[in-house]
Amino acid sequence: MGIEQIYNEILTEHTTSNRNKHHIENPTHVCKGVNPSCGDEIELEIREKDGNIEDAAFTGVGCAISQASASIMIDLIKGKPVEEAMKLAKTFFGMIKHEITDEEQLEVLEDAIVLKDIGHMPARVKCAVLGWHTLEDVVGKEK
Amino acid sequence: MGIEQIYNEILTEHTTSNRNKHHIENPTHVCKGVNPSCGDEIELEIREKDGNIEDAAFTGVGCAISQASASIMIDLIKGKPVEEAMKLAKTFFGMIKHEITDEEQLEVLEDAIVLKDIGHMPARVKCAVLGWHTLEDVVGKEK
Amino acid sequence: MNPYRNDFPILSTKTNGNDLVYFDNAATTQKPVSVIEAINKYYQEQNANPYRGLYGLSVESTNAYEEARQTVADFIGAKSSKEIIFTGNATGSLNLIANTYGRMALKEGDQVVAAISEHHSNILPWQQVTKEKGAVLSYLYLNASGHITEEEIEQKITGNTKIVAVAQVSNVLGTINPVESIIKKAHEVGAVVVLDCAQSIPHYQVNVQELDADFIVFSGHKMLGPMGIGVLYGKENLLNEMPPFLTGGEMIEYVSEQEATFAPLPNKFEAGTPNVGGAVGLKAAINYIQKVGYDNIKKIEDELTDYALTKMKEVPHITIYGETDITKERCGVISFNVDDVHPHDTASILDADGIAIRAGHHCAQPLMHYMKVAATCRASFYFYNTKEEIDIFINSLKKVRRWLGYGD
Amino acid sequence: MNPYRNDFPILSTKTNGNDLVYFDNAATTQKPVSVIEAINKYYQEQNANPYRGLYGLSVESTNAYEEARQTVADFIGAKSSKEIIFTGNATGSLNLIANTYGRMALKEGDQVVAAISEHHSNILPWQQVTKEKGAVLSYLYLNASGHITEEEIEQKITGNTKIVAVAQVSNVLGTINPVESIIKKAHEVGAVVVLDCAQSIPHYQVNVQELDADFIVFSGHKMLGPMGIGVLYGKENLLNEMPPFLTGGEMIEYVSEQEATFAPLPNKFEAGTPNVGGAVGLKAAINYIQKVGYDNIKKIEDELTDYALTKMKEVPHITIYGETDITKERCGVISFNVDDVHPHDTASILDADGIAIRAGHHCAQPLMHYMKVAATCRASFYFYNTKEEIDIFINSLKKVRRWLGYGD
Ligand SMILES: Cc1ncc(COP(=O)(O)O)c(C=O)c1O
Ligand SMILES: Cc1ncc(COP(=O)(O)O)c(C=O)c1O
Repeated sequence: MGIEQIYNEILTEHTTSNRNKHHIENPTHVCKGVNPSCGDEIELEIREKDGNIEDAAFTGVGCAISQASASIMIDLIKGKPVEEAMKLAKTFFGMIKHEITDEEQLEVLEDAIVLKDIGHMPARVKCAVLGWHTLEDVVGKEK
Repeated sequence: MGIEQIYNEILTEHTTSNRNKHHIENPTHVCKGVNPSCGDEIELEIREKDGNIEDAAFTGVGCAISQASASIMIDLIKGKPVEEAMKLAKTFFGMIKHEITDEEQLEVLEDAIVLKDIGHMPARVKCAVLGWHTLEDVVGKEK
Repeated sequence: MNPYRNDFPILSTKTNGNDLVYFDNAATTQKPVSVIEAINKYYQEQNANPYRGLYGLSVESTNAYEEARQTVADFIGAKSSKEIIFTGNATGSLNLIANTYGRMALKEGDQVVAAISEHHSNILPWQQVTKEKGAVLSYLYLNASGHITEEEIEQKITGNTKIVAVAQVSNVLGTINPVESIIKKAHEVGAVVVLDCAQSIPHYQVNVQELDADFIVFSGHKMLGPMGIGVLYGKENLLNEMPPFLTGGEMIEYVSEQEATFAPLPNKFEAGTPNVGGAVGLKAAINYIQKVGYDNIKKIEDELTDYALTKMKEVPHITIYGETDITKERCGVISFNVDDVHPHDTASILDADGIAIRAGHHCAQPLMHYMKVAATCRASFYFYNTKEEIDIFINSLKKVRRWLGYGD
Repeated sequence: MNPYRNDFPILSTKTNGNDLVYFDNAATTQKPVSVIEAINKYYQEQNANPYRGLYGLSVESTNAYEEARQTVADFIGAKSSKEIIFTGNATGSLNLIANTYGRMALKEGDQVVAAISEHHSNILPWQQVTKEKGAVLSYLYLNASGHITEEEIEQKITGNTKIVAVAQVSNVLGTINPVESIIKKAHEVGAVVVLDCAQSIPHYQVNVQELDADFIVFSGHKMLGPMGIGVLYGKENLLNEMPPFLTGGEMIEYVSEQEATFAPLPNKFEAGTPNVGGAVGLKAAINYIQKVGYDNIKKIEDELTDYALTKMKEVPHITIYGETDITKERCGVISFNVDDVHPHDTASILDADGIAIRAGHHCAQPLMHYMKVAATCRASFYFYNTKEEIDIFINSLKKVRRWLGYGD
């Protein structure tokens, strides 16, 4: 899958609709992720309750890939236990690094699978993982 | 003329005999010339009277070429007017740089002509000119 | 067909299945066969440590190195090859000046003046040394079209100014700075001028004596030469006054356990085994540039740039930064953005079509802040580029917004 | 016939009408075809400015550069490629350490300890920084056979010692220094060790973790690689603590008009466009060394050195400096003099026969003073040398005194 597919409907839908790009009420966690070489900046807000991610959204500026990846991630993790979100992050990194290639294993990533081939554009990998790394920073550190 | 000729009788005679390697009485000029990259060091002593070089000699350490060149130079300049010694130095530099190639013009250099081809050993040029440069420093500066 | 392309093997390669269109010449240029072969030949026939050996090969290596130095000296009109110091790149040259001349000349309250459009390499060394010395680093700002005005020069270069560090050509906007005025004013107030020629010398004749520049710097790799070799030119009297920077082999005269004395110019500033292969490559690069000729280079590049600017203006939703008129002190470096599209996306989409442009802050974050943009795309040309390549570029540019889901 | 010679084109050239006998390997080594071709290939197929571009070619260039860094890391057993900083040469690496770690760690009265046999590049930077900081530079002296004894180590490395800077192999005497003892003692007193591997790594496996060295430095050109590329290894925690040295492009994170933050390792220490071509060449050189194998290299060189030492002892009027027994911590670097003959004359006379040796102070004037000689001749071997070459050398040596008019 080449870049044309990566910049496909899902990406453009996520970047132009801005569905998950806003502030949330009473966030319990806020964390900024930056990509100094690009100028990509994401601020992730999460409201956690009893180990579940009740609400999540992001603000910030960046390229389509970092923005879409963050937006897709939020669709995925909202309503899920923190633990499961962490597992998804691991799977996502595994997919990007081409360490996990088994389609069934990747199924949990749903829309995020579209970013599978970003590994062929090494310069853009940092953009694709920015949101997920910020997620790890925001909730993963506590354990 | 190759290196075998340069290291010929004249050179070896001048370096092994040490004819001009000593101190002189009542020198009017003393000057040290050094060649930092080689460690060659020459101290030239000259007694000048009424514009003539009455006596000259050198002390110091160095390679055969710097020592022989200095010794040959002293043979040449002793008893000559300072002005003529300066002219000889110019001719010597001209010969080394291959700017003066006319044999007749070079005749005045007598034994020093043996150093004509030192230009083919650029690394050794500094050795050959050390004595002559010191001469320029010692008496040339005054004018 | 451009007659020079055949000399550059890489220009015939493919990238992502398409012919390579290399428009990142401000970052580094490609190398002609003659440069690559000069390096080859050096290593196959002349390689030795220069200066140190008395044997034939070392003499050859010394000669090769010193001939390269003389070639550079002649190329920029230096009085003597002693004024040419080889470094690793322009950044190395600028650090050398800041750490030696800068440290020596600056006192508390003194001023270093740079243009806001400087490359980080001409900013950070001055930030460091001004901070260390309690001096002030201040900036020449640009007008709306990216130029430094005469008023700005008059106002900013003052009696406190000791050093003016400025690029002849901006690597972001392609603007040609009024260095004659800057040098004149700087000399009036007794300041020295450090001219960053990294972006100018690949395209324009630089004559240090005509300019009366005190120091100039540039990189071999941006002018057809290999990486790992840069140049610092300094006026002989200034270089003589300066303490050495890096110390070690080759740059000494006498060394005892506690003290050392230093070699005369240029060796004083070249510590350790020099990059002879790199210098030989740079010499071949200069020869190539001279063969093509600066007049010719300018003619080709101005035509390309004018064509590109005209075509880009016809594409909707494109913003070009700085001067857009080729006749007004600008050259073949074009910074732009596609509306609503992050420059990284633009670069990736163009890359899919084989087009190499840069996107980012171009090592000029202060300029980005000043222009209030996060990043830009940059296309930069060299004489081996063609109008056909610009057509491919324009076609690809037109697709960018559609790929990202915008209607037009 | 030595099977490697065919890989080195220069070894089949003539000098002064004779076959070249290259015995100046301690100054720089010759390059195999594979190294020259790797550089070629880089410039013909992958050249771009690394890191900066998002397009294919820049990614390739970045990969080529980072693969070279990983190759170096694996080669010396570093924990991570982040610990590998590319510089211009060993001298550049040593200056980096002295100017960053040295300036940071040294206070008045602190001590830097070096061996008296150090190369100027491992002396001058320490002279500068100790002077600046009011610290003391002191020396480990050698015994009669050129070795550093355990007593000397015990005595000189003390509670005040903050940095020990020492070569693993002396470039003058070929002595292998007892670096394990030195490192152990240094760490006992809390000092860090800077190991100069310029002369060791071409011949011996260096494993930074086994040695527990804090910093090591070496030059590409002395180990079959191109000029213009050097290496600094540092333990990650030390490199992280250190301020940057050269500043400019590539080594930053954020830059404002007055402030800057720096990139993480390794980029923090690599300002400006790096020498990717040089790094690629160094990688090819490492691959070549690994193909030949260190065991094999040592076997060949020990045989050559033993043969040379034995033959030289048979020639009258020759003084060999330092250890003359190959089994006693020495390698293929032989310093000697012909009685009553200045080393420059010896070198010139050998050069006439096509033999390249060095004569002079070998960038080790303090050692020369210590040994009370003005200069020496030095022959240094690499695995591509042969016994036949040593025979030619010995025959030429025998002529030296006669050429200068001595009876024998
Ligand atoms: C022991 C030692 N250290 C350092 C150096 C300096 O190496 P370079 O000149 O490549 O910087 C050398 C070589 O000249 C050396 O032999
Ligand atoms: C104007 C300007 N100055 C300095 C530099 C630094 O050059 P280098 O990275 O070769 O040191 C560059 C290029 O990146 C530049 O464009």
